[in-house]
Amino acid sequence: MKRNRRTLFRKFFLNLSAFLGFFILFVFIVVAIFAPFIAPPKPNKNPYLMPIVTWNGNPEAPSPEHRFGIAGKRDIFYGVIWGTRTAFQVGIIVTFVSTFIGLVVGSIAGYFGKLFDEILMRVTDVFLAIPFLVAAMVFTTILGTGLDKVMIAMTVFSWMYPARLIRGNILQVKEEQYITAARSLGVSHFFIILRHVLPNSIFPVLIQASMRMGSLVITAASLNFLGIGAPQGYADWGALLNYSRNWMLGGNGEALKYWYMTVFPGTAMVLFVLSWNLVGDALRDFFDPRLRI
Amino acid sequence: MNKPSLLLDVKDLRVFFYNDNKEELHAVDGVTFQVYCGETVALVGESGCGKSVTSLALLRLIDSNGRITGGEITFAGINLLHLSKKQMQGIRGKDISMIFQEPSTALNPVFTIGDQIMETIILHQHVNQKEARDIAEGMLKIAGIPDPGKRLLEYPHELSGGMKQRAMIAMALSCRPKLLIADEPTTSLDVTIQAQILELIRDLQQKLNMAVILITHDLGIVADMANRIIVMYAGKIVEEGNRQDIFKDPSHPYTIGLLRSIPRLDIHQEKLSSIPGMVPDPVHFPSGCRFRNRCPLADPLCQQEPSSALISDHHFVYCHHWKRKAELQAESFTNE
Amino acid sequence: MNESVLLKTKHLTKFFPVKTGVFRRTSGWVKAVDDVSFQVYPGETFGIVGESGCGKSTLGMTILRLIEPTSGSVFFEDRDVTTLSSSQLLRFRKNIQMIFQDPFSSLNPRMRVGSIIGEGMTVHGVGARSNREFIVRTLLEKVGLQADSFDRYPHEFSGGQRQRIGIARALAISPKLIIADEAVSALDVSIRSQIINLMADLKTEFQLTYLFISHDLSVVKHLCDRIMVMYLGKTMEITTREILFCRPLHPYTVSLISAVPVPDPDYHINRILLLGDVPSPVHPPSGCRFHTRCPVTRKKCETDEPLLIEQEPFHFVACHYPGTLAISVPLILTSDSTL
Amino acid sequence: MIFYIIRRFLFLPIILLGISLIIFVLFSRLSEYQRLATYINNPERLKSTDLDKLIELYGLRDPAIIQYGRWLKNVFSGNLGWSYVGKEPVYNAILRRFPFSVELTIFSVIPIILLGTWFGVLSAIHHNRPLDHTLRIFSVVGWSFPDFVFGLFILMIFYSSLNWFPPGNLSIWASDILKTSLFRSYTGMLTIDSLLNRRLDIFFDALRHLIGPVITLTYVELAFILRITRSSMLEVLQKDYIRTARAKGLSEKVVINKHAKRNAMIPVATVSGQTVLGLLSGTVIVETIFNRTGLGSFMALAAQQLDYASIMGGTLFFGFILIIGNLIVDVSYAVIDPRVRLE
Repeated sequence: MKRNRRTLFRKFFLNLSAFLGFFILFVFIVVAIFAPFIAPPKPNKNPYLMPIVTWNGNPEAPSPEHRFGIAGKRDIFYGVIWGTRTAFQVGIIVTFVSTFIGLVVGSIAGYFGKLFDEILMRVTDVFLAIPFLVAAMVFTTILGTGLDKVMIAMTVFSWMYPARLIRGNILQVKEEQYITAARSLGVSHFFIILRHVLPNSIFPVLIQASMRMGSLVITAASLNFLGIGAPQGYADWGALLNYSRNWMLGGNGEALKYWYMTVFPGTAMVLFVLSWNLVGDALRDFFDPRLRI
Repeated sequence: MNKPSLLLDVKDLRVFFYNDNKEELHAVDGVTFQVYCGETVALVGESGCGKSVTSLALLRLIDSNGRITGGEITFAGINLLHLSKKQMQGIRGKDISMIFQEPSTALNPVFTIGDQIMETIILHQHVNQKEARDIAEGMLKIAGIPDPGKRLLEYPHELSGGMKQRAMIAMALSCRPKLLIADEPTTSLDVTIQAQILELIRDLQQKLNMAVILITHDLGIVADMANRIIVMYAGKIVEEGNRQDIFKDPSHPYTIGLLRSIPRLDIHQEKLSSIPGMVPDPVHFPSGCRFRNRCPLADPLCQQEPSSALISDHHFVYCHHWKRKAELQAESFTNE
Repeated sequence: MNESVLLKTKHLTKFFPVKTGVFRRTSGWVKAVDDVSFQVYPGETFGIVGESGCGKSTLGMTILRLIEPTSGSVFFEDRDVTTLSSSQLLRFRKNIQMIFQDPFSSLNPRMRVGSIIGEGMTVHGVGARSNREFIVRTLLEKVGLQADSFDRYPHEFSGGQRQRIGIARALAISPKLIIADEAVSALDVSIRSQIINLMADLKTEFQLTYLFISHDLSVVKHLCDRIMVMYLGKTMEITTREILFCRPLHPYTVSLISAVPVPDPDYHINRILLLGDVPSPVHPPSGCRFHTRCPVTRKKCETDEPLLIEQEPFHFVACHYPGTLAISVPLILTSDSTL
Repeated sequence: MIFYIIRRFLFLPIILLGISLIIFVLFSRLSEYQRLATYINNPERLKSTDLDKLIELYGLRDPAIIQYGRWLKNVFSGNLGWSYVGKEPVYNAILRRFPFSVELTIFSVIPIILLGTWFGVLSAIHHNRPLDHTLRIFSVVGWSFPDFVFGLFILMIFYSSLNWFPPGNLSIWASDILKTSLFRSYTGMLTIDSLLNRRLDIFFDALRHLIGPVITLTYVELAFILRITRSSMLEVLQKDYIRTARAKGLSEKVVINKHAKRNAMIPVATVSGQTVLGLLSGTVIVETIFNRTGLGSFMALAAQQLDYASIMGGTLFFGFILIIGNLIVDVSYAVIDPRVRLE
């Protein structure tokens, strides 16, 4: 009886966290799609640049007009809403491109092995040897400001993670007898990779991709937070938090007065990353119950 | 032969497991048998018949997703199911030892052979490091491992499969247990190594005068080693008897089918018999006799659970129709 | 025997490099298959038997060039397989198919049974496209599965049923030779006999030739017409089943036969306990590879390697002193005895 | 194993060369004027009006391969150019700031590994029970926190409202003492130096300033170790040798603490190594938020002010540290696992 309750509890928990993940994600998607209605941009202006709403450099507390307050002369509410679009853009594009590159490199290295493997893996070693954030930072400073530059920089320095993972999985799958069976049937290399190897090794990469989505968004926001990535006034959670940084260093309750500068964009950020992580966990549980991490 | 004393008495043992869908799996369902001092009892059956679960239940080592839900296990007069955890730990490895199928995974890869054997000795015999080392070295020697002093310092992966199993045996027997449970001890070994290991177990059994419960699916090994044989199918005992009873006068249709379906070295078989169908899924064991959906003799009566029928002294069968066994022609089993 | 030969290997050798040291230089070789020659005639079942590490599985894979041989050649119907170009090789594989040991790892878990069996037909263009599904469904029934298995996934089947799927896959492109690598070893006793019988039936029906690789002497004895015994990559003995089990001449074969447990308490054979383990195939013993464990070894065995010699008609033995060791119970092979 | 280590060492220069190549290629996108800073160690010369002459002098218009060779030579002789941000040669700037980052890393890695493995083991033992679920929620939330968000929250609460853990490296009074000749610098790490100088007051002050960043890094990085420990432990607990250990009659405590943990820690050890390396480089954000001096905040500042010489030098240095660190991790892996030890 007690045992039954425990399994029930587990199921519930798993489902609850998965549900929560998908739900938050869904809310963010809705917000991103309807951003122009929730926070209407000024006509004929780039909606991704937060319009300046005041000439006073000091932050302003939430008011009916500016629901989340004002930071750096800009409306926080507007930034949080449009920042959702930025986050999706960065996350999806970088994850997609880097995963694709990683898949190609990792598949070749893993399936053909030998010299291919040795060379490609040494190249990934080199790219992995520079810390991701530092690499992205350096690359962005050299390319110049702009969200596109941030995305290029992050793609160049993050394809190695899926490449390594898919390579490892392929090495495992290669040992399976159905690969030998396919070879003995006379199936060509291309179709063996496509029909037998990839379908059996790709799921962990997809799970990893959903988890990486969160950390990529964090990195992009970190760059913007440091003021390196997107241009001044770009609608991004990291950039919003950048405004709050200096005000947070005031002691004696000074910072607490400006809580809204940190709490609103910070919460959006955490919830966004959390939802991807929960979705990733749920995918893992669903596709590979053995790996219940 | 004067009657040896009773060592282990298992009565109506039940072990249930719970799968992810919360379904109850009756892995072992009402198993009753005895083991006398010094004898070898074989538990025989195909995978999923509950033989390994039974052996683990004897040591109360069922995984956390399973539970012993009923029965009694009386070892040397003590009901093991009533012991505290601590008392049970005192029995494991000392009075009842166990060896496993896969010696390469049953030994801990990060400790030396010596560490692992001495650990048991220090735990149960309360000796110091030095004495334990000497005992361990002696045990390795008895287990037929050359150069035991050196082997003590080696890690499991440095030994061959056969040597690892010898080390396992040395470890299991280091406290001179009264009962050794050998769970498929030679399944992962080559046939020439298997012969060595079986010889070793037989030899040590006599030297130490211990009882052995041999769990195996290989009827050839059973014919060679066992005094008494218990045939299990789908969590229940279907037949129990002395070696000669089981091999010369098998009475349960399953036992008969099993024996006829083995390719044999000593006789010519034009075509093997084979039991139709497959082992039922433990969630959906048939009611009544669990063999009935594969049994050529099955009729509506088999929907009721068969009780044990005594054929001769020590020879039991759990079948409604065992007297009709003559009807079981070779063809009855090959309706492919 | 002047029948035509279906498959012939000549001095087939496969060494795997052992790489050690800083530069991963090849410091030695695992001599998995070492100069093995044999012939398989159409319609027979040829057995290869030996303990783990004797190279029998490598041998099977080398024949199909799933592993490239180091040297030697393989002739299939007088065509040298080892000289085929890679595109020729893909087409050639239609002639020979394999059945594998592990019913769980040998089927792609993400493909439906229909496409698993039909894949070879697509690759080799067997049958009209519209007709293939019908052929697959017929095959499913032939191997004892329901035709509606077509749309199901491998994990819905038990081990024995999966092995039937594997057999159907091999049969789908109507090969002439089937290499069965430990095809029944992973199965339960009652299921094993089903598969053995199925393979025997299919052999007659499709006029197949089998190369049956196994460690289990009892199964080999039941299924095979001629048998080759291997030890550490070398051939020890090749002969017909009747001769091998009645008059084995190689001490290794004798020891192997004597070690097999037989399910009859009244069966007593002089059990020959071999000492020690199989030596490493990287440093196989000099002379006769079996001499370190041979109960009747003599001086000459340590230095001179025995050649595979036809000691009597159809009976090839690689031993300096054939017949020194004999089995005490000649095994009955002809008359059918009841249980 | 010795071959394995040697082999790894032989790959070292190849990878280092690879990194330098990447960096060189990246930086060759800049104009000659911008690159000049990475060659010149003397700020006075950069003020010279005739920059074209300097560019000629350093051959910045030569073919790329020649430039690469010349630049490598420069790098090897320790000449990484002049740092605007640090107002000293880049090489000195890095060496002076690195100990601060190391100090922060050391203080963070201890709670990360201890708590991470402890929680991980607890979670595995209580698999699918409330404690496990609580720890999982705790860790996944921590994992989802960007370090700058959590850092800002910490500042808001523990500095601004409670005034417990102030930002910076030291209080003003303490840094004044540091400037005097009474205080000798041995390692560059404040806590260690203050102990060596027998100044407990400075030690505690330095510690107080460390707590904020340490809490931030710990919570954000903890989840990874916790997850690896948990899954590794769960896997090990399924192993046959655990059953063997129980069948020997060992108590559950010994089974877990000796037989299971020792095996479960093998993957954790590698990951811990990676965490240390990740921390060393991940201090960029935390040091910036907490206003600490260190290599991370130095890099951030350099990037903000487009101080190319500092960025280039810092990146090279990070790459070098990471490679050496990874090598140590790989070698120690071989030491922990006897199966790897005898290859």
